[in-house]
Formats: sequence, C-alpha cells, structure tokens
Amino acid sequence: MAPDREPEARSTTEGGPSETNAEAGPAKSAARAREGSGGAAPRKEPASSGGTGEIPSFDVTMRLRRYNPEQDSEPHWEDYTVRMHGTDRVLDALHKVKAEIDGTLTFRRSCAHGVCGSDAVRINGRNRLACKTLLKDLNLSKPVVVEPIKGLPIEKDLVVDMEPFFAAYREVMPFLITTGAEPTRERIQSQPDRERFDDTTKCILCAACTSSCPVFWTDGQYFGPAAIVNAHRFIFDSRDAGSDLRLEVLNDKEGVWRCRTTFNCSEACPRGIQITKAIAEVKQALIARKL
Amino acid sequence: MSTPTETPGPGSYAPALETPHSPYRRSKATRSNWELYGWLFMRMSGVLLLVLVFGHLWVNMVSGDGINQVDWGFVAGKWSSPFWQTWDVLMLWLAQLHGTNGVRTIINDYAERDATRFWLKMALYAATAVVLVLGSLVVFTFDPCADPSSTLEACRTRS
Amino acid sequence: MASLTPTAKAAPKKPVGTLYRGREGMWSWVFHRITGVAIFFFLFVHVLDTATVRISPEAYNAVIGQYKNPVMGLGEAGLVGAVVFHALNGIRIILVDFWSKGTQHQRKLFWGVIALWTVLMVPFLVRHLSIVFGH
Amino acid sequence: MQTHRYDVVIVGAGGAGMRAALEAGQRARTAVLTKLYPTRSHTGAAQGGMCAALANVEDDNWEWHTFDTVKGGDYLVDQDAAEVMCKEAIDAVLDLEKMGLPFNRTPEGRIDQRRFGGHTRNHGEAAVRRSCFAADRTGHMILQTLYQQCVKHEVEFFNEFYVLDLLLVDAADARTGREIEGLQVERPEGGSGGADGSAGGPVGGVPAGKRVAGVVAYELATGEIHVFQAKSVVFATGGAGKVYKTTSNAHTLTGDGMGIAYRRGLPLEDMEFFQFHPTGLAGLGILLSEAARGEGGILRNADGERFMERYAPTIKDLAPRDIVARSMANEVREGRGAGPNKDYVLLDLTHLEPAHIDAKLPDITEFARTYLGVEPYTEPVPVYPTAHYAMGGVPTNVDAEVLSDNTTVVPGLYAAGEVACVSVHGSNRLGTNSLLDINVFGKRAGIAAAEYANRADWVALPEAPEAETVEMLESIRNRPAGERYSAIRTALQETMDANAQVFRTEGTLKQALSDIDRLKERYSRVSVQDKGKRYNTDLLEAVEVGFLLDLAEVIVLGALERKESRGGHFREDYPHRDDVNFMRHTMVYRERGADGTLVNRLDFKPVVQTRYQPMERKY
Ligand SMILES: Cc1cc2nc3c(=O)[nH]c(=O)nc-3n(C[C@H](O)[C@H](O)[C@H](O)COP(=O)(O)OP(=O)(O)OC[C@H]3O[C@@H](n4cnc5c(N)ncnc54)[C@H](O)[C@@H]3O)c2cc1C
Ligand code: HEM
Ligand code: SF4
Ligand code: F3S
Ligand code: FES
Repeated sequence: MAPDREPEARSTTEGGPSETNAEAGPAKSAARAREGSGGAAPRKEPASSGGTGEIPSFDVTMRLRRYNPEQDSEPHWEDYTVRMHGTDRVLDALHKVKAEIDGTLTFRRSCAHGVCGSDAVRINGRNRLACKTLLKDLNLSKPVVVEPIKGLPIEKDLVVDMEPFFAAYREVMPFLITTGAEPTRERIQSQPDRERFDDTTKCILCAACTSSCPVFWTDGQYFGPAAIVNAHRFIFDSRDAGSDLRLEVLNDKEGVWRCRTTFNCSEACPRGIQITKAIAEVKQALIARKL
Repeated sequence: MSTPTETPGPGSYAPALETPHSPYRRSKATRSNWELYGWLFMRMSGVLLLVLVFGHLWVNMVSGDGINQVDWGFVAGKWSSPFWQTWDVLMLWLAQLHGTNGVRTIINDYAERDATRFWLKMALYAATAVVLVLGSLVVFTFDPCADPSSTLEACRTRS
Repeated sequence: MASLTPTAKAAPKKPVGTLYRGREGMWSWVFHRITGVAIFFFLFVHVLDTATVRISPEAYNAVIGQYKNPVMGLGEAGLVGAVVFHALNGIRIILVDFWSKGTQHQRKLFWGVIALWTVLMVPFLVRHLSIVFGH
Repeated sequence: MQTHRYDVVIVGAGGAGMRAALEAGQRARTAVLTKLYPTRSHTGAAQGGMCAALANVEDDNWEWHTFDTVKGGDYLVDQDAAEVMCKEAIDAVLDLEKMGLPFNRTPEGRIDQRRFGGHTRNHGEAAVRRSCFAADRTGHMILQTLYQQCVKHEVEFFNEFYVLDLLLVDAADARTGREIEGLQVERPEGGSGGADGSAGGPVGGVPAGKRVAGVVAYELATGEIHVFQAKSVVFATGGAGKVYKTTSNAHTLTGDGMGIAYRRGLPLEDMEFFQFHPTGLAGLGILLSEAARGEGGILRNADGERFMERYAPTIKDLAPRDIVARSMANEVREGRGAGPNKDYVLLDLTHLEPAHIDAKLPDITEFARTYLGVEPYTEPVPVYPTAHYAMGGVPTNVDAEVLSDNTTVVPGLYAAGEVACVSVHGSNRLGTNSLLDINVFGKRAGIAAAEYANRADWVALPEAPEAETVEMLESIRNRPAGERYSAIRTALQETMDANAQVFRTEGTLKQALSDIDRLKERYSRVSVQDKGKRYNTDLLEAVEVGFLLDLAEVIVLGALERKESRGGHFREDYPHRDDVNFMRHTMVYRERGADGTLVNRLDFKPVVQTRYQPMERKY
C-alpha cells in the first residue's frame, strides 16, 4: 500500500539543485561551484526585542534528498512546501513535512536545541544542525536544500551510518588515563590548566566537522577532525598521563598529517570549537615530542 | 512509488536483512614518523623555495629584457657561475621533492584502489628520479663554452 | 520506479549530493592543490626542455624560441600567477600551522594573499605582456 | 527475530544507564540497549550542576543537603532515600572527577561550587555554594565522561534499539535452572495486545511474585525484533516531558520505560508531580539553567519589578522551582507579563559583566541569541515556565529494586534516573539533584543488578516472548489508513499544557481526562505511512505516542485525586498543603477489570520520615 500522501504538495525534481559532486572533491569543480553557489547567504536580522508574537508566518519550500533503501536504487530530490512560523528552525520544517505531508521522511533528532548532536545535515550546501538553523536566517526565495552529511554511508533519507565516525573516535583513546594511586579527594588542577582544554570539551560528537572535511570525503580513512578534537581534550588535560599513546595514534598516516587546514570543520562546528587550531596544537605537540 | 515488499505478519517477523552497517575498516596502522617528516619538509622547502623561485623568476623573466633575453647564451652565462649552478640545482631538488611529496599526497587522497595507488606512485617516483638525475647532470656537466662563438670570460681564458 | 527487494539493492552507499559550500579556507586549499599540480607538471617539462642545452645551442634556442610567441607568453603569465599564488598561500599555510594566532586570522590571511598576489601580478603582467606582445 | 543472552541488560544510556553499566560491566556480562546513541541522551542537556556537600568553598554538610532536599520536595520525600543520596553525593562527584570530568576549579585547584535554587546552609539560613559544575555544560560533561569510561571499559552497546516490552514471568511458575534450553514457561491467559492498540496489558492485577526474564527490543536500522534474555534488567530510560507542549525535554523523552512498566502491571508513583522549570525560553521551552539566577540573574515583570521579593523574601530568585514558576505564572495572569501579548516575564542578566557571563553561562546565553535573537549582555531574556522533570516514576527502594506494590520487590528488576521514583525528589526536585540522583542510584542499580545476576538462576523465557510486541507493531503498520499520530500527539500536548500545567483545578483536569479518553480512542485507529523495515521512525513515533497517552492519563488521574497543593502540583481549588489527607505517595496501577477492560486503580504509599517533621515551606 502506497503511503497516502497529498500528491499536489510535492513535485519531484530530477537531477537536483546542482550537479552531484560525488568523490571528485571540490578540486574538480571549483569553477562550477562559484556560479552554482547562490542560495542562502545568512541574512542578518536586527535583534528583535524577543517575543514570538510579532513574527509572521511564511511558506518555505524544502528540497530534501530522499533515499529509501527498500525502494530506491539511488537518492533523488523532492520538494515540499510548508507554512512555517518566525522562530522556526529547519528541524521544525522537517517535522512538519513528516507530520503533514510524508510520514516516511526519516531523520534523526532528539534535544532540538543543539546539544545532543543528532541532526547534523547539509543545509544549502553547508553542514549545520537542523535544530540550530533558523529558517529566517536562510534565503527563502529559493528552496531550502537539505541533504545528508557527506562521506558516511547513507542509510535512509537524511540518516547516515555513524559507525565509522564513532570507530575513529574510539581509536584515539578518548578517556582519562592516569598512573599511580588514586587520590582520596579530587585531583588538583589549576584554573589555567583547566582552561587549557576547555574548548575541545564542548564536542557533542555530531560529525558535522568530520563530514565537512574534504580529506575525509576522499576515502574515509582519515581519523577526521572530531577524533582529533577528542584526543586534544585529553592530550592537554594536566591530569592525563596518556598523551604519548594518543599522539602516537595521531601520528599515523591517517592521522593529523592528513589535515590540509581547509577550515571546513571549524566553520561547520555547531559548538564553535576552534578545531583547526586544536589540530595545529596537536601537530606542534607531536613535532615537539619527536624532534 | 511502489509497494514495499511483503510486510511480515506476527510470528514470522522481519526476515533478517543484510546488515545495513558497512563494516568499518582502517588499513593497517602505521607507526613511523614518515608523515611528520614529509609535513615538515613541505614547510621548510616551501620557505626556501619562495626565495629560490622568486629569485629565479626575477632574473629570468623580469630583470633585463624579460623572457626574450633567454637563450642558450643567457643560460651559459648563468651556469658559468657556481653561484647560479648551486641555486638552480638546489631549486631543482627542493621543488621536485616538494612537488613529488605533494603529488603523492594527492594520489593517496584520490586513488581509490590500492593497486591504482601503487602504480601511480611508482610512475611518480620514476619521473622524479629521471628529472632529478637528468636535471643535475645537465647543470653540472654543462659546458658554457660549447658554443664556439662564446664571448664569455671563462671561455676566452680556456681557448 | 522499479521495486527492488531489500537484499537485491545496489544502493548507492557512496556519498552523493550537492557541492559543499566551503569558505575561504576550502577554496584556498583547492587553488593551492591545483596550482601545486600545475607547477609540478610544468617543472617536469621545464627540466626536459632545459636539458636540450646539453644537446646543442641550436637545439636549445629552437625549443626556447617556442616560448617566445604570444600564446606561450600568456601561458607563462598563468604559470607565474600560479607560482605566486601557491607560494604566498604556502606562507599562509605555514603561518596557520605555526603562528598561534594564525588559525584565528586565516580568512584575513587569505585575503591578504589575494591582495599581495594582485600587487605582484599587475606590474609583472604589464611588463611581461608588453615584452611578449611588444616584439 | 534474534535472541541474545546477557547477565544484565540495561535499558537506556543516559547518565543513569551508563553509570549503571560501568558498575555492572565490571561484574557481569552486560548489554546496554538504547534507542539513541549514548551521547544523544538528554542528560547532555543538563546545564547547571550537581550538588554535593563537598564544602570546598564554604561550610557545608550532607545533613543540610538532606534537609534542603526534603524541604524542597515539600516533605513528600522518602527521607531514608534522601539521606543515602546526599551522603553518597560527595563520592559521586569525586568519582566523576576521577573519571576525568573537567569541573570548574577554585583558585586552589579544587572543584568549584556555586549557589543553586533551594540549597541553603544550616537549614535555610542562607543560600550555600553546593553545586559542582563545568561551566553550564555539567550534564554534557557527565554524559561525555561516562561514555568515555564506557569506551574504556568496552561496554557493549546496542545503539538505536528500542525496548518495547519487559518480560515478566510468574515466580511461582518460573522454572529456572542453569540449563534452560527447551524449557518453556506457560504464559498466563489474557496477555494479548489491548484493544486500544497498546501493548498487552497485565493479567489480572499486580504481578505479585513476578520475576524478570528479559526485554523485547526493536532494532531501528533493520526493523528486526530482538529478545534479550537477562537475569537482571535495569530501566534507565529517562523522563516523559513530551506529554507537554512547552518542555525543555528532548523529542525522544516519551516515557517509554514508565509506559512499559505500567502496561506490565507495575505501579507508577507520584506521577502528578511534574516540575515546571521557571526559565524556559518564552514560546520555545528551551531551558535557561537556574545557574543564570545562581550567578546573579534577576526575574522582572513588565514594570521592571523584581517580583520574587514579594513571593520569597529571603532567597528571592533562588527559591525552589515550583515557587518561582508559580510566581511567574501568577505575574502573567495578573497582567504584569512583558511582551506584546504580556505572556512572559524577563530574566535580567544585563547587570552582570559580559566576561563573567561568558565564563559561567556561555551556552545558555548563546541559546537566547540563536533562538530569540536577544543579546543577554544588554537585553533581558523573555522566559516562561517549561515542563522539565518527572518527579514520579517506577517505584524503587534505595537499592534501586523495582517494587510491584508498596513493599514487594520484583527480583531482578531495577530502575534508576528520571524513570524511577525512589523518591528523593518528593513533590518538587531541587535543581542539581537529578544529576546526583542518576549518579548515585545509577551506580547502586548497576552494582545490585550485577550482584543479583551473579547469584540468581536463569529464568526461562515465556513462549513467543515477542508476540505481543510484534502484534502491536504490526497492527499499527498494517492498518491501511487511519489517524495520524502526529495530530494525536499535538492535541495531547495542547490539552496537557492548557489543563494540567502549573495551575490545575478539578475542572481543567476533568477536561484533560476526557480529552485523553477521546485521543486514546483515536489512537486505537492510528496508522503510519512508512510501511518499511529500515529506519522506520514513523512507526516508532507512533508507538511513543501510545506511551505518552498512557502516562498523561496517569498524571491527570493522580492530580485529580490529590486535592491539595504541594510542590510541583498546585490545585487552585485546594491551594493549601493537606498533610492530614495527602502526606502519602500516589500509586497508579493498570489492571484488567472484571469485564476484561483495562482500568486504573489508585492506591497510596506512606512517606518515609526519619528526622524532619513537615513544616510550612517558606523561603
Ligand atoms: C534542559 C535540562 C536541564 C537540566 N539541568 C539539570 C541540572 O542542571 N542539574 C540536574 O541535576 N538535573 C538537570 N536536569 C535533569 C536531568 O538532566 C535529567 O533528569 C537526567 O539527566 C535524566 O537522566 P537519565 O539517565 O535518567 O535519562 P536520559 O539521560 O534522558 O537518558 C534516557 C536514555 O534512555 C534511552 N531510552 C529511552 N527510551 C528507551 C527505549 N524505549 N528503549 C531503549 N532505550 C531507551 C535513551 O536512548 C537514553 O539513552 C535537566 C534536564 C533538562 C531537560
Ligand atoms: C614557491 C614556493 C612554494 C611554497 C612556499 C610552497 C608551499 C607549500 C606548502 C606549505 C605546501 C603544503 C600544503 C599543505 O600541507 O596543506 C605545499 C604543497 C604542495 N606544493 Fe608547494 N610550495 C612552493 C612551491 C612549489 C612548487 C615549485 C611545486 C611544484 C613542483 C609545488 C607543489 C606542491 C604540491 C603538489 C603540493 C601538494 C598540495 C596539496 O597537498 O594539496 N610547490 N606547498
Ligand atoms: S568538533 Fe564540533 S562539529 Fe565536530 S563532532 Fe564535535 S561538536 Fe560536532
Ligand atoms: S576540514 Fe579537514 S582538512 Fe583539516 S582543517 Fe578541518 S580537518
Ligand atoms: S536535535 Fe539535538 S543537536 Fe539538534
């Protein structure tokens, strides 16, 4: 039985908004990109004095990359138009499509305010959390293009297989390693020592960074920025004694040296972590230790 | 949209689907400092190359008559001096090794299969060897007086 | 659309989608990579053509003469443009790697590279192209 | 279908689940089943902190903490449990520090502490600095640290596995033994799926003398059913905030664990007590931690008045949440609300140094900027109470053993965290006491479950253990067309917000009850559009709505019955606390009545009082 949808609410666009760019990486299509990169330049709204009453409703066309492994041989694009409200986020629009137009639309989400890391997707070509991207900040004269993050196997619609991502995370030994006897009270750590690794403790493992990295896209073997961030969090923790082990892992040929400082990760991180800086610090620590 | 295949009833629940999770594999871990040295070399050679290449471009293409001044005699003039010989050989080696390491990175990035990777890199290294040997030989075995009409200082004393 | 049984699917597990809209950092890397490879291939050819100096002055002059037509002149201009960009951006990368504020200012550094590149290329092109087309 | 066998199965990988897993995993073969990747659990959203009388910055002790907990809970707290929690709090914090949690530090390098609502020195004298924190990401750091430890100890996770049923067998019939292959236990009559489309109900009342045999789970990726046989099961499935529309809770907090237990005939305790957190972003419900007020933030009405001075003269903005939330709602009701619709009040941080805000409250100020476009340095932030925390849940004793009535333990079944009701929160949880609860009772549950597993025998699985779950799923999936669960969910949330929120009366509650009745009837015809197997979130959301309906009904029933005002439960028609009639816990059971239909039975449980006699609650 075919799902009972309202057929007029959608139209199928073949081919999609811009040509696919599979593995080519941006290098092959640099020129193409510049012309095709219209879309949503974040529009700065003057800070309204809060409140939700005065912001009007508007229609939004969502262009979603759909793929149902049980029916489709390959992903395709579909458009849905929904009526949304001023403070709504892309996640609200996805919910609305699922609730009112097509229940088969599949995506992950949980907290809905940017702290759980479930809903990293590509919105208008950039990795974002759907729940942290306000519709009013997008250019709504064009469809809002939402597709799965890149470089991880697509499972269904916007859902990707996170296993490779977490496997890389596990490989960097992301846990405190200590030596000697446990103290009875807390370990002492000075405020500057605590501050040293504060930035990288913010990571929510959303994979927005790793899946924005052109090097990760190539063969998926690169550990990726998220794993390095989580190694950094411990390497620079004064209480930790396992830095050498972790640095050794990141000295691997798939480790930090593969980073080409493209900054996509830093731009994508919803937690504002200075990822490229963290990677640079790890590189420097490695050099200091090896030379 | 077509109908999904059979919806299983109670009892005979969903037949096991092929697991949708792709097995995660990382090619064997490497424990050497090779990538670290390569990375450092790119930076150090880069800084030196900046001087060498810009000097080279200035002398050959900007100062004097620009590109039009370059002919055999111009080259002979330069290479009669050990300073330019050293300059050019150093530049040749650094640029070639820098470029080779850079292209090696790119092959590693984009070649999909191990075999492709291997053969591309072999070709790269072979080309590098040819360029380095040939280039060095040319600079060092070059005889600036090969042209009998040469007016170079060095040739006059010799003849 | 053809109905596929779940097991028979030849599903595209490969990542597909639109072009990623990276910013300065990504594009600087794209250009760095393209220029790096271009220079690499030029270097290869350049060593071979220079090697003809060992054959005879005539042979070398014949080869180098090829460089002296307007089309090659334009190519040379492009090559110099590539080398200058690659070199300047290389310095940017090194600053990002080693200067503690490099990552913070990477975008400004990129625009600095573009500015410096323009400053260097404009006089060079004026001179070079007037020589190439002047004769 | 696949069958697995583990000594201990832990359901849920939030703070409570992973804390339990760390203990159980080192003692017995343990599996953790979670419908989300562990780091997606809502513990990660907790901001403010975790209290423990470390006395790192000022004089403090666990008895004062106990008193505050008891008083904060309006004396409905079981005081033996509160004592356990407050005593073990200190070790719970130190354990986390040793696992690597990056707490903020004092200048001497020790764990820093700050003030939090309702936490006082010497029985209410003045606010005390008791909350240990990591900026305003304490929950995030707890969740990450516990997950890191789980990675270290190689805990086995089954990610995106939805547990949908609990397998209980009659202890009398349960044939156990080391060798159970081929042995089958008779399943009692009548346990088939309810006509209302929900999972099979219990059979003829309280399952006295029940034992745990395992759980049934649905694998999201494949749609496959997995039966996990286990000697002990720990429920740590978190809260149920999604019964309300305005909530700080995640979309996935649908009270599955409570719902499953309830459908299996286990009671739910004190469900009418739901905490409304004062400072949710107006209109959105996203939480701004109490830490904002702990750091000096002030609530103001439209006239700029610091209205909490009127309601709680001593500790003002740091009064317990129920009081602050009610005060705010009252300001709005009496026309002193701010904004175009006068429907919120303002949280003022503008007198704080921006640097201080950045150091202590970076994330929540970011929320205000992102979601409301308000700059907290210079503008007050619109806030309104948001449904936040379920004080009630599956009743347990201090060893985290689940009770099937007021006293009987279900051997092998444990619960910890928000899903459970020990009851350390009574009628109103103090801020920071939940992160504490999940650590203390998570640990206790893990140890107890493993120890039980190590001494108990296997219980044979019932025949066709998955049958009821499959029937429930297939009846929804195969129904060609019908009600959309999303519409039902919206209607439910709206009636709960309108009728069972901060202020309640008999009238509104009856309205809610009849709405829920109608929605349940609609739910019996629910169908989904996604008929597939892989990642069928459509199907599972429909199932979750079923749990929400059941829980909403229990909440409203309890609230109707409790004709008094206490803690998080405020009846306008009975605005005072009534210790004579209601100093007792509510227990709601679902049973099959004489005519075979499912009915709810209300019962009560005495409150354990050790050293603190009820007093009027004044701040
Ligand atoms: C915004 C916010 C801020 C808060 N701030 C504080 C604070 O500052 N201090 C404080 O003490 N408390 C705070 N709390 C309360 C506290 O965070 C929660 O009560 C606590 O984290 C609950 O933890 P838990 O382990 O019980 O559940 P959760 O962390 O919610 O975890 C539930 C787990 O159960 C799993 N699960 C659920 N259903 C199923 C199922 N059917 N099958 C399989 N798995 C399932 C989920 O996947 C998840 O892993 C806050 C709460 C919120 C919402
Ligand atoms: C003129 C001065 C030069 C400087 C300052 C310079 C600098 C650099 C640096 C720092 C890198 C490393 C980039 C990274 O790790 O992300 C690099 C890469 C590279 N360079 Fe150069 N370089 C110079 C000249 C050359 C020359 C002459 C060639 C060609 C023979 C060349 C070819 C390459 C290549 C192919 C790469 C790899 C690009 C990539 O991995 O994306 N470079 N260069
Ligand atoms: S570093 Fe940032 S982008 Fe990357 S996983 Fe962590 S939070 Fe997400
Ligand atoms: S995107 Fe990738 S290349 Fe480096 S700077 Fe970030 S890891
Ligand atoms: S839903 Fe949690 S990060 Fe977006």
